[in-house]
Amino acid sequence: QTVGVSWSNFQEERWKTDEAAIKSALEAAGATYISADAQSSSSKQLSDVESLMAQGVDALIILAQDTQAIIPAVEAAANEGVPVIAYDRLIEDSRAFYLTFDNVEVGRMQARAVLEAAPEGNYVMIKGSPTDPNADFLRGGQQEVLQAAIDSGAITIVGEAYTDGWLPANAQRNMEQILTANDNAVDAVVASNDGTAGGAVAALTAQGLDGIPVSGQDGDHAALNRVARGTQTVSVWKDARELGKAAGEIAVELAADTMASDIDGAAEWTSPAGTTLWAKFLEPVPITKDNLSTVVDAGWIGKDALCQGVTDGPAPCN
Amino acid sequence: MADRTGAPLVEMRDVSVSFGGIKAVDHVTVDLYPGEVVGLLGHNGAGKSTLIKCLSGAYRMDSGEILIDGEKVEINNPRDARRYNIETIYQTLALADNLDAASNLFLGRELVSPTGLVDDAQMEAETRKIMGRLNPNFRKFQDPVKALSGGQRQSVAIARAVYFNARILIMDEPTAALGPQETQMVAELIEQLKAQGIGIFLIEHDIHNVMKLCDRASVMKNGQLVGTVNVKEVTDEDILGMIILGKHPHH
Amino acid sequence: MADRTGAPLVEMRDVSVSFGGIKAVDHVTVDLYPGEVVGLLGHNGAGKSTLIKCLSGAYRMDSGEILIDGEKVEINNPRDARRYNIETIYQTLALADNLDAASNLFLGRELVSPTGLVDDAQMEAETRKIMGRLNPNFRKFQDPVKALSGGQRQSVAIARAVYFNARILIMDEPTAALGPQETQMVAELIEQLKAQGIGIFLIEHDIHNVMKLCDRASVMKNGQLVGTVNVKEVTDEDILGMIILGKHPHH
Amino acid sequence: MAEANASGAGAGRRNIFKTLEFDTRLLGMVGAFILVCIVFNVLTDGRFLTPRNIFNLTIQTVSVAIMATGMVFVIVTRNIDLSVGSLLATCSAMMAITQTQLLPGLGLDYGNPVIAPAAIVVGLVTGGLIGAFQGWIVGYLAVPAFIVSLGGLLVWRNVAWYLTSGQTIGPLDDSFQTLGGIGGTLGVTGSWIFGVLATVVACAAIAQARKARINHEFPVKPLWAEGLLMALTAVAILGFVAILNAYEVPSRVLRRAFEARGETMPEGFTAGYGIPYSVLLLIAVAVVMTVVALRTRLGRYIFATGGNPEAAELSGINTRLLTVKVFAIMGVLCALAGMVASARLSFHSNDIGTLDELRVIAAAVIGGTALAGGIGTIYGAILGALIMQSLQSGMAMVGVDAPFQNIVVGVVLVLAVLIDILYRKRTGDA
Amino acid sequence: MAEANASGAGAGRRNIFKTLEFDTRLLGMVGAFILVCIVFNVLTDGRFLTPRNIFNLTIQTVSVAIMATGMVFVIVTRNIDLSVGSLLATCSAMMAITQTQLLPGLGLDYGNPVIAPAAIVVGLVTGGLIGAFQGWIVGYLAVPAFIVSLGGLLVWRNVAWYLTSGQTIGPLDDSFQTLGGIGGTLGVTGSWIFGVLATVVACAAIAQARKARINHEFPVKPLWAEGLLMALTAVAILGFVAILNAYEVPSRVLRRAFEARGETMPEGFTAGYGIPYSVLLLIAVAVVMTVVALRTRLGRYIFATGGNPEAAELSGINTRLLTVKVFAIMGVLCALAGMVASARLSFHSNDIGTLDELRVIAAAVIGGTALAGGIGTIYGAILGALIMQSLQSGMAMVGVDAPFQNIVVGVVLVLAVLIDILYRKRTGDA
Ligand SMILES: Nc1ncnc2c1ncn2[C@@H]1O[C@H](COP(=O)(O)OP(=O)(O)OP(=O)(O)O)[C@@H](O)[C@H]1O
Ligand SMILES: Nc1ncnc2c1ncn2[C@@H]1O[C@H](COP(=O)(O)OP(=O)(O)OP(=O)(O)O)[C@@H](O)[C@H]1O
Ligand SMILES: O[C@@H]1[C@@H](O)[C@H](O)OC[C@H]1O
Ligand SMILES: [Mg+2]
Ligand SMILES: [Mg+2]
Repeated sequence: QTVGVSWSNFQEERWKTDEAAIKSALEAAGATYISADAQSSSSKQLSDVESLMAQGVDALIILAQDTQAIIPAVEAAANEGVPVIAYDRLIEDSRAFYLTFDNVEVGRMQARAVLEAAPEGNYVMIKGSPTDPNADFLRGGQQEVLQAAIDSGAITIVGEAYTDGWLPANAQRNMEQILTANDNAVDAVVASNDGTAGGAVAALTAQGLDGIPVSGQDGDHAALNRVARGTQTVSVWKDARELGKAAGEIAVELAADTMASDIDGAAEWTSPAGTTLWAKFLEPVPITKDNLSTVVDAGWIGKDALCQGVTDGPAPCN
Repeated sequence: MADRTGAPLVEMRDVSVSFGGIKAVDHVTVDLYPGEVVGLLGHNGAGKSTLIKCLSGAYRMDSGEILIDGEKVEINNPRDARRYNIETIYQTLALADNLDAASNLFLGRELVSPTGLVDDAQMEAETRKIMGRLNPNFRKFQDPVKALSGGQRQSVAIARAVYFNARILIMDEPTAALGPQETQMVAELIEQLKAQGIGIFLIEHDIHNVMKLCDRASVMKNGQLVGTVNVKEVTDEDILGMIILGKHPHH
Repeated sequence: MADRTGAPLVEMRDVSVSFGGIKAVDHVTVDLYPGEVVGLLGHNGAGKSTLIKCLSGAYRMDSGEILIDGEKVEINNPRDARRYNIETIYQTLALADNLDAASNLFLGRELVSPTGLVDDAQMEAETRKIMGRLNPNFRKFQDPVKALSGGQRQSVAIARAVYFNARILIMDEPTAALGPQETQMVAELIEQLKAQGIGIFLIEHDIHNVMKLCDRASVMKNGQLVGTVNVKEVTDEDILGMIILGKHPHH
Repeated sequence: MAEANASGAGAGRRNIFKTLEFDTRLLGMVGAFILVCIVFNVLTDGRFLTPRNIFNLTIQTVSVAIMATGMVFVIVTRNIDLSVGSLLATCSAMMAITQTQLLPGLGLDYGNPVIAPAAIVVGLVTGGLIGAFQGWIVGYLAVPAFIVSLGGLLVWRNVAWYLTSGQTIGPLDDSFQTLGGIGGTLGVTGSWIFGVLATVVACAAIAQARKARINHEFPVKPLWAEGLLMALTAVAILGFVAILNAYEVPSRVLRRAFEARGETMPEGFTAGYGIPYSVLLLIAVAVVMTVVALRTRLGRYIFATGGNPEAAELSGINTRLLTVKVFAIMGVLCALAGMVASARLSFHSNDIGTLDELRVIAAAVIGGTALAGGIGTIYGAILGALIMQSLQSGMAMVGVDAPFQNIVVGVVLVLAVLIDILYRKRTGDA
Repeated sequence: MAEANASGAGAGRRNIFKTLEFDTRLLGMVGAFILVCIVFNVLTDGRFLTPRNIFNLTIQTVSVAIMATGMVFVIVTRNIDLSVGSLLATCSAMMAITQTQLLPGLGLDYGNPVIAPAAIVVGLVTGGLIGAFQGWIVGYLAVPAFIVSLGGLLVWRNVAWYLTSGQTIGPLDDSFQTLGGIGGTLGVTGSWIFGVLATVVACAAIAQARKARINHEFPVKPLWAEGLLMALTAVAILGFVAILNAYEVPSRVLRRAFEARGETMPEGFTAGYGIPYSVLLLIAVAVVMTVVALRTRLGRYIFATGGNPEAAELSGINTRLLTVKVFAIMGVLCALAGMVASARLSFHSNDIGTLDELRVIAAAVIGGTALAGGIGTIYGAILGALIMQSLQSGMAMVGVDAPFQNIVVGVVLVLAVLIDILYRKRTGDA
């Protein structure tokens, strides 16, 4: 059996981990792994899928660049009877099997952790790339959690900016300008991933504001190190190895003509846009200074890397 | 030789051009009658090329006016000049290096077939004809003109100016790069064109050629007009004196 | 005039160059003695510029050899040529349009101050000196050479070639764009350089100038050498016959 | 006559390619392309050169190739257009909005046959106007094209974003979608008819050119050479048709089509795809642009302006207006490319066309367009696009690691141009 | 002498700027910059022109500005370098790995003073070698720079990715981080000393130049003009120092610094930042590059080659080797820029430098570098970078949405160049 994986890009640190997990799951099942990288282009992704199918794959795992523009690829796969797994990001097509961490939930977790650390004050929202639909899902989840506090006047959003291309350098500049515009009167930063959080923390450090609550996601090693140092509050960890492993296993099952409904943990789910598809959700884990050991125990990061430059930090860095 | 009784074919009156504060042409007036060759002479940098470029539409005058057949005209770009049947051989030749001789010759005035498409075969045939009259050794009809020798390029530029029925021809050092035979052929060509009633401004450094080809000569120095003389009425030395010393011969 | 008893200063033996199958220079042999001016003549496209570019390092020969002071040398690029004190005035002038006259004159051989930095003031001073000898009307020392007239540019190119103590000077139509006075000054310069024992290859179309300036003349036609004659021993017509008809005068 | 003889007599060097008067450049590129194909075919155990993959390759190439033909004109006139990817996005957004929001808002329902043509017209007008506007700034205001189009790259990408509020728009109109590739093809019979017609036209053109030269008493190629040329042309065209026809529609799709008509599919029924409409469009663009380049005044002026802008102006060419026209053509082609790209995706997504500017420029340059201006061919640009696409698809197929793919594409890009340079140096071609 | 008088007598037009021999280009750009600043200052209720924001702006500009100075040379020689952003990433990755993995692996512990210099040397060597290699392909193999550097754009970005396996590497060494901007500054006293020294050197240079002209009996400016020029220079330098000194270190940061030393901060204690090391680096780069451009043979050859490559070659300049040198310089500058950029972020992320190629080229071109070659200034490129950065930061401050920011940047880019063109046309400057 051959399983094809179409990646949207490898820009963020996490995807290499996802890939390794999928690979080893497939290896374990005796299946072959082939892949393609769309480099953040939905058009190229369509070509990639065509090419994967031309190589005769038995199942497809797709990390969609665009939830809708990928539909022709699903269509083509369906024409040939090849099952499709929508990996991490939604595909608005009922023929796909959706396997993900819930991005809205990630947003909620980010906001929750920050709100807990700073129940009132001035908030800055560092959003993701304006061209990534996940950016708005995340922002939506964050808003849900913060809404009550905003309404009560406990917190005020004093600055909000998209981060072009999710680039840390852009996040850093935006943060600097927001700080300048508000004379440093900022009490918390809800950043949408670890890269942008890194940029924001660099800007905060320059003003001696490092230590105020900052969120992130992905469990990037540098971000976990920041959590250990106390300059980042939370990195919502989507254990990519779990997701990858599940994807590999499910792909093999679907390729062997197992019905989607028979997949362990699968349930019918309706997207906000109204598409009903079979889905399986994994739980993201918010990593804060209180549960840092989790990532070490899980083998996600070595203790040395996690604790580099940290003395007397939270466990396990003490 | 030429009949100078009617209105001049061209009159450039009181023309001035300056580049960043320096006057390249300073209140110069020249005229030209049909069937006449007027030589424009002067030291290097005297302003000859700049003056005629106002007539050919390459530069705009800062002040002054141009009259054609006695009527004031506006020449703001090379297209305007073509409308008055003014053709120019530029000192820099102004060829598109990447195109062949025929395409350069017909540039801006391509021959088209009834379908409206450019007729390359026809243009090449015409080019072979006229080049035969100008430069018998010329063979390179298929190559881009950048592969031509200096004199071959000049021949192409000359051919372009004379092919279309000009009334006014401006030649800026047309034989500078030409060999003796080719120079002789251009001289003959000038005589023919004169006979057809065409007026020619000829910029030329070789005093022998000036004496042989021109009816009148206008001499410039440092942007100003030294004077205009009837070539028949003066000697080589008179003209050289005008060019070098800037002094008008007194009769 | 020149002493032709010893080894020639330069000998180009059996040189051939072709461009995409067409022979621009076809087994040509020419030589040059110290203190001598050898004219290279021929119709447009005869191959004169191509021939001398092999000596100046701009082109490589397909076959043939070059001897300097009787010894075989390899000239693969302009730097090699400079090493043998060969200086060239190219027909296309080869100036960097965006630099001023002084920078062009010293290009590749800038004067530097003790700190190792380029000494612009010194170079400008030197440029003013030499241009005074070549073109008394020249004033434009601060402007990039693209703002110069055709003749002014040519003066700069000439100045560059003669400033550095050349032993062998190649001049490809050096006076083509020059006015009568400037041409006269270049003629005088050539006489001076000859007297200093410099050997000069002069490409020139004006037969008068050839008769006046050259000791010998080598004539080319369609890439081949028609022959080399002692200018003293032939007439204008003989040479024109060689150029146009390609026939050697019989004595 | 004389010089043709001279060079003919010159040497035994004059080989069969010379006699056929093939462009050595073309040969080099075709050679490179074939090399790429063969290497990938070996690496993929013969999967690369299947009809199916060749079909995929052609439709994947169309969008970039269409724009690359326009980029040739832009670069030949010594300009550059960095905005094409963004402009494509704006045109695509306009077409998507027109068909899913504006027209339905005017009461034209989903499926109405007017929708697709109307949307396309809106897209073409948008592309043409924006292109002309950028050309006007370059031509009349003398701002360098690099700057104008870099500005355009930023502006139009984000205008597209605003037009759609950053949303993916779709699904697009059904008949519009047929322009995207596999969803709309000529079928086997149609493709054969097209192939035969194209062959006839091509051979007639060769014959006609020969007649014209004979009329003017210019030297002509030997008759056998002309014959061989015609034969090669025919083989190329018909071979291409045969390959596309050999790619069969999956039986599920056929069965569904029968079911939709209320019939059942006969046992063993098969059908080939044939030439996709989008490829037909590319062929049409290629032919028109080639004719413009070689046989119209506009084309002549484009090359003259690229060769020497001052000389062109002094020859009475309105080089400013010419610049406007060139950029307007580029804009219209961006709209066509956007049409194909969005039809293929069946949606307008706001990242559509991202980085296409680099692909398009690379295609033109690999195809022999000189960045210094004055030199370039339409077929070269299309071949360049095809080579780039083959490389990318091939590597995706071989399963080369993602970042490593880019490294290979980067290296091969340089190598392709280098080999071409060396090749032409050897053949003495400029 | 003669022509100076002639033009002097010519007209009352000869205004004070002419007498001062100011570059009108410089004036136009400074004007544009001031305009941008004033507009944002109004929009942000005076926050844009605070010492703090000016400080921010300068450090945000450094990385792009450093590369832009090198891009001037590249473009002047009629080349282009699209690989700078990727090259920056590779250099940054090398430096990051050296300091966090290689050296610690060799037993040099975190905090060891050798780490930062060693890492920087590794980065500079990497940049220089890669640059030289690309230059060699351009110069000796004659592959167009556009293609070589487009290849480089793909290759080096992904080499960087491989080096770090796509990981974000950090935090970087503490002393390395001081090169990033706010983390390492000269302090008030140091900055004043620097300012005074710089003023003295600048005035001495002006006086020296005047002496040289007098020695050669060339015309000189009136004495009062020279005096005024010196005064303006002094005001500019010292004013800049004063502004950076006026930005006070937040008391939190000070308090923490005292605490780290085991002391307590005296009540009311304040300290200004002064000139950041990264800005000093930029100043050093600017001075060195300007001297190279104007006063060395290398610089002269760069401009000559840009003006007429054949003429330069015929003048005995080894234009191939020159190309290698120019790209090697560009590579070294990319390494310096990578050093500043990663030090500023305090970590290396694998998307560092993305799209910098466009910013860098835009800065050079806005700064008056002609894409046709032969023309360009170092100060122009730096001003260009500053203008672009002001725009982006200003809008981020005003809270303009990211897509709209890009639109504004695109429009202003074109407008800036347009205004400059019109301005120079009016003043009759070429
Ligand atoms: N770079 C080139 N590529 C192809 N052909 C060339 C090239 N340079 C010169 N030729 C051809 O070689 C032949 C000789 O040219 P060359 O320039 O040497 O002539 P020339 O004797 O100097 O003529 P002129 O008196 O016009 O300067 C000509 O037919 C010319 O077209
Ligand atoms: N584009 C330009 N920019 C600035 N100055 C120029 C420009 N063109 C010409 N000049 C200057 O104007 C003056 C007149 O130049 P012009 O070319 O008219 O001289 P010319 O009489 O044709 O000389 P030549 O015999 O050398 O061709 C010269 O001093 C020249 O340097
Ligand atoms: O994990 C994040 C992913 O969800 C988003 O789409 O892209 C950025 C990543 O950090
Ligand atoms: Mg002139
Ligand atoms: Mg010549």
